[in-house]
Formats: sequence, structure tokens, C-alpha cells
Amino acid sequence: MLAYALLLSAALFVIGTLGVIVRRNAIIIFLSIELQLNAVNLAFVALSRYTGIEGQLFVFFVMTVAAAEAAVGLAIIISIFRHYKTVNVDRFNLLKW
Amino acid sequence: MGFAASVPGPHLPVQEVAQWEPVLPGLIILLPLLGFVVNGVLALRSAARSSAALRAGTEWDPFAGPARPRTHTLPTWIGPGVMFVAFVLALWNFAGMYGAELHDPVVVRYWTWIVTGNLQIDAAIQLDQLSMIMLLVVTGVGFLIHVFSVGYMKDDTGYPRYFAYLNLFVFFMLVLVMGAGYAMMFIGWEGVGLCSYLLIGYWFTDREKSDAGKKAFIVNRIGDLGFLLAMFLLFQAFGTLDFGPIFEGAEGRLAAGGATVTAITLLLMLGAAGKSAQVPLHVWLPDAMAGPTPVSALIHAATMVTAGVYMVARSSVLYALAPTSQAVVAGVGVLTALLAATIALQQHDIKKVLAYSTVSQLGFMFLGAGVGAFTAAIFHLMTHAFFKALLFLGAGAVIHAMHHALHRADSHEDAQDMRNMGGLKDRMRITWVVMWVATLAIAGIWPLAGFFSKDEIIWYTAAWAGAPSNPFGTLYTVYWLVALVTAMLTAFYMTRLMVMTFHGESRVDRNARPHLHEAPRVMWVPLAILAVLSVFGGWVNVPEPLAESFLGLFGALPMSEWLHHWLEPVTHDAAAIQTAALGEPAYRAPLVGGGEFAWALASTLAAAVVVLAALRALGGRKYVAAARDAAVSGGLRGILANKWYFDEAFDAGIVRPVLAASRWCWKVVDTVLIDGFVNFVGNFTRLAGWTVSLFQTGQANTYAFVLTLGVLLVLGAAVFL
Amino acid sequence: MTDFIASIPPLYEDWVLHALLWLPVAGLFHVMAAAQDRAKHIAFSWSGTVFVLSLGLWWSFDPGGGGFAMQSSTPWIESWGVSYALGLDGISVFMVMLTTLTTPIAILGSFEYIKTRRKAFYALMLLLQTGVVGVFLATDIFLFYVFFELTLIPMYFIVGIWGGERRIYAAVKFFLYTAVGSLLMLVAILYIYFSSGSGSFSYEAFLGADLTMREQLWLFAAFALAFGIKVPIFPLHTWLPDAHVEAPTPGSVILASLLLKMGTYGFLRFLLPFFPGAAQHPTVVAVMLALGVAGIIYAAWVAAVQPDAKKLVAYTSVAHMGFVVIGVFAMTVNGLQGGLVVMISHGISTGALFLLLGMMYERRHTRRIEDFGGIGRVAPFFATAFVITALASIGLPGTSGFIGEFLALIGTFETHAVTAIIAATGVIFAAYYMLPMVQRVLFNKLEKPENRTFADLSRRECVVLGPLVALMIWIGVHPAPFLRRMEPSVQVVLERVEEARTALFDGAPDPGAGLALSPAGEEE
Amino acid sequence: MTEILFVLFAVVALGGAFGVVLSRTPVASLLFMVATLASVAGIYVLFEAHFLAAIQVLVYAGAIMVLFLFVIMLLNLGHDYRADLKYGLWSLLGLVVAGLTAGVLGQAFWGASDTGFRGDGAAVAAALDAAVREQGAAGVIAEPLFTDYVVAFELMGLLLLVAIVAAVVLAKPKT
Repeated sequence: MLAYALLLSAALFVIGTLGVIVRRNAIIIFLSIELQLNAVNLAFVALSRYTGIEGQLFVFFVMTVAAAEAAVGLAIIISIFRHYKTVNVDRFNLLKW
Repeated sequence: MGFAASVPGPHLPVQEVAQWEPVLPGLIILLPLLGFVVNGVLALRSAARSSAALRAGTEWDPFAGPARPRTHTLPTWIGPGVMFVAFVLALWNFAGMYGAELHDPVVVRYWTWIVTGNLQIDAAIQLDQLSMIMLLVVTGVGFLIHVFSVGYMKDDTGYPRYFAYLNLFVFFMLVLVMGAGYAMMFIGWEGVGLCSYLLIGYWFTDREKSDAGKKAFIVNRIGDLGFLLAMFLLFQAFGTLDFGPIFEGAEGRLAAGGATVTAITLLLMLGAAGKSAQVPLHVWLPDAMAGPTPVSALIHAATMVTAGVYMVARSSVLYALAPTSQAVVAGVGVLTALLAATIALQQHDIKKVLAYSTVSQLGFMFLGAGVGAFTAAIFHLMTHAFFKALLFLGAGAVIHAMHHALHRADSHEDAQDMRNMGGLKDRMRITWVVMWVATLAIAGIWPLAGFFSKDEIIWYTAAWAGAPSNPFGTLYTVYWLVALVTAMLTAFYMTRLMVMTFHGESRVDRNARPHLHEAPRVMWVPLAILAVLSVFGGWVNVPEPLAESFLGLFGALPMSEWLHHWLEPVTHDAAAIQTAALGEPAYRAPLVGGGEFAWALASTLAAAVVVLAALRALGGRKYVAAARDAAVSGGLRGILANKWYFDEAFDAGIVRPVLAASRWCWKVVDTVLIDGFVNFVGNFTRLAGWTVSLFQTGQANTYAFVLTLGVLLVLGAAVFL
Repeated sequence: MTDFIASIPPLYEDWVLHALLWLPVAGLFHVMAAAQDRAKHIAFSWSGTVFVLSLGLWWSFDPGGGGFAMQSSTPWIESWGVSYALGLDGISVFMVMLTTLTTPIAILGSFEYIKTRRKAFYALMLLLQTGVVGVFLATDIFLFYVFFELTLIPMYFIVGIWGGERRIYAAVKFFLYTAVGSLLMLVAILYIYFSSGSGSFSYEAFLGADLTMREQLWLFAAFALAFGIKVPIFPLHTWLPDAHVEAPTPGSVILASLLLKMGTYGFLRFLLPFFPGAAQHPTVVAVMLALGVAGIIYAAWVAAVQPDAKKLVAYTSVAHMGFVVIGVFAMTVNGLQGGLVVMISHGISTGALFLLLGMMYERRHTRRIEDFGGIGRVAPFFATAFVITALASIGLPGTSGFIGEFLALIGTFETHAVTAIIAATGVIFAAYYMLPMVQRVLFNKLEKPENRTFADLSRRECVVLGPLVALMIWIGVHPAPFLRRMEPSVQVVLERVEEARTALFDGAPDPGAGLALSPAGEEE
Repeated sequence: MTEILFVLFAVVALGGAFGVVLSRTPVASLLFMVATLASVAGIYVLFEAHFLAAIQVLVYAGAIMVLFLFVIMLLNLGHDYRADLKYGLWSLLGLVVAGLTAGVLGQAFWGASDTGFRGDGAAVAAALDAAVREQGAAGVIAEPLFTDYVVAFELMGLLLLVAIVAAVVLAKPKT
């Protein structure tokens, strides 16, 4: 079952990557990132059956980081939205050359 | 090396030779400096008032009030006053030295000026027979000119500034003639150049005048370069720049006629040519006439321009060791004398004529110094100081009168152009008489000063031409002939000046004529004193062959060959070296023979004839007033009127190319090449940066894409490899 | 009581160098804490205090054998062998005093010029002073490098914030130009550090590094590039005119008086003693002398045709520093001493010229020479100061400029006659660039009505210029006290060069370099 | 039974994941995300990680997703039905990257001959199960968390605090 769990984890991660690359909506990109994090979490949990409890501990940490990231990231999105009136990341091109 | 480095304590003056104690020699130098400081402060104060008025939109007239402001009365006493005290001190010292039969120079050291590992230069002054003569000339003639200036510059708003500059000039001139080494001399050398610059451009708001000052300074600096390099060579050869060790050791250290001594003397000559306006560096002197006329008398006739002659005479030992340089010096001198005399024939500005006459006479002095007749050169320097100062001051009196008269008549004619003068003798009797005295003196009419001094130079040229082992004998013969011709030209152009100015019909503006009058007493008294000196000044050195004849009043003149003997301690070494190298001079003229007496008599007679002929020929001529006179062009007269095109040649040959090169350096080398390269490097970096910056699309997806790719690359490398 | 008095000098010597170095930093904090319009007075008081303190060096500095005096050393980064080591010798003493004099004068001169962000400006000026003093005092190479780079930052901001129209371009150009050189120098420093094996950055350790000729040449090149850009040597000079023209007056003053000196100081302090072999390599000597001479002539020519007065003076700096370069690479006592005097003299006279130009700019808001004319009529004190300064700048005897140029030239002539002859023509060209400027600004007709209201020097401006003018004349008339204090240290440098020559050329005089200290040459 | 449940959860998780990436409105994406999270929590249970499963549902699916929902509603994003998918070259690039990722992960998980965790899984799992029985699902995580990893745990707290402050500062309208 470990192998399948890892397969599922990889599949979720790939889908998350795809989402980050092809979507324009900042929130959905964000969700995709959460998806990737979850994929990793899944792998951690699955592997914890083979290496020990540390795997699960890390999932705990990842969730905390995800929570912090969500808080700050969403705050940034709100702040940007106020300025641009959109969450379309193609419009946020201040960094363009 | 080995010079103990220690924090200096106070230096007390140290005298090295105690056979005669000079009286306050430092004070002689210090007094004019003091005058400069006081007058300078006064000048700044009056200038501040005038500028404040100007800023308020008005003009300040210092003479408008009931009394002249203090800033304009004090310089009258301070300026000439310090000169008088200095002159008295100089006389006192002269008397002391005269009694002491001094053999070696007295050197007074005040403090160490420059000291490094192997070079020590002291702030020291040297008193010997030569510097004493110069001292007397500078302070004496200087004092008279200061007094004259009181009258001449009376109505000038910059009066205190004028005296400040004049005092400063005398200070530097005294440093020049009293310095105990080449380095000290150089201080004075450049210092007088500075004062010349300031005084030529005294009326600095006039573009032409300040241009002239600038030109004088820069041309002088070309000469100074030679002086500087000569000092370097001297330092390399002797390890010192003091006169004493150099002249004592010269014979031992430098091979006679060797490359080093020739180079040193030629470089010194370059310096002298710059300062003393010798061809081709003479171009600044005629322009220098832009300064006030007493300045021309003091700086550009009597003292500063003779510094070169003094320097050559001072370095007589070195020159005696370098016959080639001597021939060059004499050649430059005689060429200058001839060229300047020819130019003087065609000038209309009274000061320009005198300027070229000065250049020409300086050429004579260099001829004398060049052929080894150092005494004769100094003698001519001295008499020339008398009669040329007199001529300039006389011209100053004329210009002063003309200027006032034209001003009164609201005429804008040129107050210096001789074509606007004529017939002044009736209105300016004293000036007319003293000017004639000076003219006859410079023309070499017996028994005036110029006769004896000029004759001696010409005669020594002839005498050394016949010296048995003189390699340049033929050349000297040519010099002698040219000098004779030039002497005649001198008589002619000076007579022309007198005729155009004082004789004939008056061409002065009709309205201005009634206002012409003699200069005030403060101006003509110095003229009179100088006239006396111009008459008797030559009697201090009547040559022996002439002394017993009627030319020497049958031995009645008490000071026959006096100057010669007086300067003997200074020139003795050089004379010995020269005689050893060239042999005894032949005391008869080359080509045709004849002794000094014969040639002296002949030349004064010839000069007299020229003067009389010129009087006759020019006296009856009608001159066209300047305004209506066409400019002369073409032919010899055109060349002369245009001064042999020296200025034009310099302009085309040096000034323009250097300017063009400067522009090229700036616009091409600096801006295009160097900065172009620098900016290219900068722009290249920027371009590279811009290229890379294209990756910065500003789109989050792109960044995610690239980031993922990068992570995959790293992970892939870890996993697959 | 007498005991107390006797105890002052040693006490003074113990802390004076540290005080000179760190008091400006204390002043910096004071300025930052103060109000905007008090900043200038506070900055002036602090730098003035530093100047007064530094005056004691004149008496307490003992040249002795030419080594460092008042030395102190405390470990700083022990694991790297870096220490906080200060010392003073005959080469640095006048540089330090020049710094402590110039900074308060520049600050005083900027009272009316700097109108915005005054606190920041004066804080930067004080920081700059610490940097420059540190450069001259540090006897630890690492410490030196830190200060050397530290000077860049305040100067960059001074030009970049308070400068003229093209200030950003000028500031960036200045920064990049000098950074390029000093980074190479850092590499060279690290190379010596590691190859010497002493594990120390101290000056002595670097002197002790045993380098082959090949190494010396490369390291010499790196150091020479860093210092050559600072000097600046032709053709590395193009940052200078831009920086000067754009910099505010006090910036120009500090730049010309002090920052340029860091380059030539580096020549004397590091280049010759560290790489005596390379410095005597005939090719190196020939190149350096040629560049020095080229700088003298070229810069004089370019200066002569500048329409902008400030740019003109900037180019004259290049010409003056050319004299230092030839003096140093002549490797004679006279040459080195002359170079040092030129450094001092240039600091004073060019600093004064920039102050004068700044005053002109404050009054007329233009620097173009043709916009002036006849100023001598309305501002006699200004004109007097200007003329004296200009004359000192072109080296008239009796002013400081002459002493320096004369010694540098005579020193060069001893070993490289032709170089000296060509360089001496700079004397003519100096008049060629300076006099027309003086004439077109001060003389000629007072044509432009704007110039009629040109105010004369205020009392503050007299205080600014007075000391400088007095120094120009003092050094010109009585330079011996200065020369005596420098000489032992110069001799130490030369001895080291001499030793290397003995080692390299078996004592035989090298045809390219000539024998430096031969007594007066005998005529063959 | 476990296998069936796993397949069920896996299918829901994958479907939810696709839904997150492909659905047209943010709200739909969010709901799909919740589904995925829930099924992943189910899988946690299958792996005996009961505590994490609970946290996943409570914190992730509950708190964080609600926060997302709040933001979506606050910004009033629901009405914009325009697809914001990037088509064409971009989707191709996305697929390429996805493929590459899959390749790398596949190689990492199954490609290497000896990856270490394939060994004696049964012993570890048995020990873990014993510990869970002894200490309870929370206790088994809590013990190392407050002993070996206490510093990291405290830092987490700090991070959350900073994040809260940052969120407040960033989201506060600038007046």
C-alpha cells in the first residue's frame, strides 16, 4: 500500500505543479501550492510507517507553515487586490524588465 | 644625505665672511615688502568702497569729496618713502663696501628655506660689488620713478593698489639681485614676472591690457623653464645652487667648452631671453606698454628687463667656460638689437618706439655680456637705466599732458600716437630739454652716458674678434659691424621720435592745444635728476685709451675705469678663464684696424651726423594725423611696421597648434576615446544585464515554471546521476 | 604642577590618534540627533575640535628614525590576524593634519551651499573624515582597506544627492571606477596575506612577505591600478572631472584635497615598500613616468580649453598629481619629498580654488567662465584670494606649489633627466591654463549686469579662505619644518628600495632606474 | 477493506485535485480542495495517523480553507466566470513540467535499487502501533514534539505569531 500512497502523492504533486503553472487566479495558484504541500504530507505519513514517528512530526510542522503562509499570502492577495482590483497574476508585472 | 633631521629652532642670521659688516641688508629688501603690505591693505580698503558703490549702482569717485581719502594720501608717503629709506641704506652699505676693499662676497643667511636629503637652499642674500651696483640702480631709479608716479597716477582711482604693486615689484627685484644663489634669484625672477603681469594689466578692465599682461607672464614662463632646467643641471653638477660653491668649483667640475656647461649656459640664456626680451621671446615687451608709463620706465626699461643681463654677468664664470654659449648670447643680442632698431623706425606710438629701443639696447647689453665684456654690459645697464627711465618718464609727462588736454577737449584721439603730437616743445620746455639729453645719450653722443657705455661694448666686440684663439672670430667681426650699424639706427629713430613729438607744427587737436602744459614739479624734478645722471653717469668708467685724450677731458675725469675696477672681484675669474681660452683680446679693430680712441671718435661723430641729418630731413616733413593715416603695408616698411611678423608667426606656429591640440585632446581623446571606452564598458554591462532581465517577465507563472524547472534540474541530477 | 605638565605629552600621544579617528563618528551621532538647522554648527564644532587636537601633532610628532610613532595595536579579528593598529610617520602626519584642517573648512564653506537634508550631509562629511583619517593612520592592511573603501560610500552619496544635474552619472562613475581598482587590490592583499604565511595583516608582516619578481609585478599592477585610479593617473582620470563638476563644493574640496591623496599616499606607503623590486623594474618605471608626464601635459592642455571653471580646476588636479607620480617614481629623496609637498600644496590650493568656485556658483548659479568678467572690480577681496590661490596652484616661487614642483622636478632630473625636462614644460602650460581663466573671471570689462551685484567675501568666507592662503605662503616661504619632519620616513622607503636593488641587480646601478642617491655627479 | 477504502479515497483525492486546477470559479476550486483534503485525511487514518487526520480536517479543511473562502468572498471573486487557464503553449509547458516532475518523482520513489525504506517496514509499524496503544494517538506525537523537537516547536509558534502580525499589517487598508 506504501507504493500506491507514494504514487498518489506524486500524482497530487504533479497536479499541483500544473495548477501553479497554468492558472492565473492567485487564489487558485495558492490552492495548488496547498495541494503540493498535501502531497508531500501524504508521502511523509506513508513513510512514517517505515521509518518512525518523525514523518508525522514533520507533517505537523508543514501544516503550521502552511497555516502561516496562508495567512500572510492571503493578506498579500487582499493588499494587491486593493491596488489592482484583480487577482489575475498576469497583471502583477512590476518585476517585468 | 646625513643632514640631521631635527625640529628647527629659530635661525639667527649667520654671516660667513666677516671682513665687512653690511648694515641691515635685510631691511633693504624688507622695506618695500612692508610698503607693499601697508599699501595693499589701503588698496583693498579703497577697492572695497569702490565696489560697494558699484554694487549699489553708482561709481565712487575718491576725489569728489573736500579732501582725498586717507587711502589715497598715505601711499604718497609710504610708496616713495620706503624706497627712499632703502636707497639711503643701500648708499650707506655702498660706502661701507667701498671702504672695505671687499674681495669675496658677503653672504647673510636668514633661515633654511628648502632642505632635503641632498639639497639645502638657504634664504640668504649676497652682497658684492655687482649686487651693490644693481641695488643702487634699483633703489635709486626706483625711488625717482616712485616720486614721478605720485604725480602721474594722482587721479587714478586705483592709486594705492598701484603703489602696492610697485613696492612688491621692488621687493622681488631686490630678492633677484641680492639672492645668494640661483634658487633665491629664481624667487625674485618669477616674482618680478608676477608684478610685471599685475602692472601691465593694472587697468584690468581693459581686455587688451590684461591680455598683454597674460602674454608677458606666459612668455616669461617659457624663459623660466630654461632657468629651471639650468638649475637642475647645476644641482646635478655641483650638488648646490649657491653662487659661492658653484663659481669656485666651476673650473674644476666642468670641462671648459663641455656639453654640460654649454647646456647650462644656453638654458640660462633662454631664461634671460625671456626676461630681457631677446629675440624671439621679445614679443611681450612692446605689448607690455599697456601698463602705466612709470611702470614701463621702472620695470620694462630700467630694472626688470635688465635682470637677464645681470644674470649672465653673475654667471660670468660659467659663460667664460662655454665659448659657444657666449657666441650664441652675443649673436642673439646683436640680432635683437638690429631687429628691434629696425622695427622702431616704423612705429608711431611713442611708447612702442621706446619699447623697441629698450629691446635694442638690451641686445647691446647681451652683446657685451656675450663677448665677455661683463663690466661693459653692466655699465650699459646702468647708464641705460638712467636715460631710458628718463625717456619713458619724459614720454609719460608728454602722455600725461596730452591725455589731460584731450580729455578737457573731449577728444578721443590717441594720446600716445606721435602723429597726433608735434610742436610740444613750446608748451613743455623742461620735458623737451631732458628728453633731448636722453636722446643724445642713447644715440652715443659724447660726453653723455650712453657714449661711453655703448662704445665700450662695441669696442670689446671688436677686440675679442681678434683674440688669437677665438674660434668665432669671424662671427664676432660680423657682430661688430652689425652693432655699429644698429648704433646709427638708434640715433636715427630717437631723433625721429623727438622730431615727431616736440618739433614741427602742432598736430594736436585744435581744441586741446590750449590745455597742454608742463608736468607738475613732482614729475619734472625726477626727470631733471635723471637728466643729470644721463649726462654724467658715463664718467664712472671712461676707458683708459680715452681718458687722457680730449674725449676723457684730458684725464680730468676722476673715475676713469672705476666701474671696471670696482667689478673686478666679480668678473676677475671669468676674465682669467676667457683669456686663457681665447688669448688676449686684440686691441685693434678687425678688417681695417684702428684703436679704441679712433673708433669711439668716429662713432660719436657718425652718430652726431645721423642726428643732425635726421633733424634736417624729418624736421621739414609733414605728418598726417593718426586718424587719417593709412596703415602701411607691403615692402620693407610694411614688414617693419608689422614688427617682422613675429606675433603672427608665434600665433600660427605655436599658439594655434597648441590650442587645436588642446581641443583635440579634450574632444577626441578624453571624451571619445577614454570616456568612450569607459562608457562602453558600462553600456556593455548594462546590455548584458538587460538581456538577462528578459527572463523577468513579471508573471508569477513564469517564475513558478522556471523555479520548478530549476528544482527538477537539481533533483534530477541527484536522482538520476 | 610641573609633573602634570610633563605628563601631558605622553598622555596626548596615547590617545590622540584614536581621538582623531573616532571623534568625527561621535560628532556624526550628535548631528543625527540634532535638529536640521543646527547640524552645520555641530558638525563644524566637532571637526574643529578634531583639528585643534591634531595641531598638537606638529609638536609632539617626532620623526625619529622614520618608523611609526604613537603606535598602538589591539587584536580585532584574531582568527584572521587582523588588528586595530594605528601609527603615524613622516609620510602620514601631514596628510592627517591636512584632513583635519580641510574638513572643518569644507564644512564651513558649505554653510550656504547645502540647503537640503543637512543632517544627512554633515553626518556623511564626518563619516568621510573618519574614513580618510583612518586611511592615513591604519598600519594594518585590512584596517586600511576597510577605511579605503569606507571613504567611497559617503562620497558617493554626497555627489549623488547634493550634486548637480548629472549627479547620478557622476556618482556611479566615481564609485565603479574606484571600486574596480580597489577590488583588484583586495585580491592582491589576500594573495600577499596567504603567501606570506605569517597569518597577520600587519604592515610589518606584509613587508616581510618574500615575493618573487614575477609575483611582485602582478601585485604591483593590482595595487597601482587601485591607487592610480584614485590619484588619478592619465588615462584613468575621466571620473574626476565629472565627479568634480557634479559634486557640491565641500564634496569637491574633500575629493581634491584628500581623496586623491589617498592614491599617492598608497604609492608611498604600500607600493614602493611592498614591491621595491617591481617598482624599479625598468619597464614599470618607464611606464609610470610616462603616464605622469602625459598627465601633466595632457591635463594642462585639456584644462586650458574648458568652458566650465570647475572642470578646468578638476583637470589641473590631474596635472598636479602627475608631478607627484614622477616624483615618487624617480625614487630620490628630493622626488619623494617633492611629491609629498605637492600633495599638501595641491590639497590646500586646489581646495581653496574649489571653495572660490563654489562661492562664485552660490552668487551667480553658473560655473561657465564666460558668464563672469570684471569681478575684480566688484569683489576685491575675492579677487585677491583668487589670484593668490591661482598663483600657488601654478607654482609661483614663494608659494607652496613651487616648493613641491621644484623638488619633484629636481628629484626626477637626478635620475631621469628627459622626463624632468618634458615635465618641466608643465610650468609653462600651468600659466597657459590658469591665467586665461583668472583673466576672464576677474579681469576684463564688467559687462554683464548680473555681475555688478557680485558680493565680496563675507566674514565667514574670509575665515574659510584665510588659513588656506596663509598656509600656501607659509609653506612657500618656510617649508623646512615640513621637509624635516618628512625626511626620515622618506629615507626609510628609499632604503627599502635600495636594499631591493642590491638584491636584484647586485648593487650595480640599473640602467633604467639610475642611481638615486649618488652625490653630485662629477663631470667626466 | 483497507485497500477498497484507499482506492476510494485516492480516486476522490485525485478527482478533487483535478477539480482544483480545472474548475472555473475559485469557490468550486475551494470545494474540490476540501474534498481532496478530506480524502487525504482518510488515507492518514488508513496509515494509523489518527491525530494527523483529525488535525487535517480541523485545521486544514476547516480553518485554512474557511479563511480562503472568506477572502474569496471578501474580494467578491465569484462572479468572474472567465476561464483563467492558460492555453496553448503555456499548458503544453505545464504538461511538460508535470511530466518531468512525475519522471523525477518516479525515479526517486521506485527507480533507485535501494531506497532504504523498503526494508523492514513491519517492525517499525508494529512498534508504532504498540506506542499508539500505550500513549494514545496524540501522545505518540506529543512526546518527541516536546522533547527532541521542542525548539522547532517553539519556533513554529513564533512563526505563527509573526505571520499573524504580518497578515494584519498587510491586509490593513492604508489610510
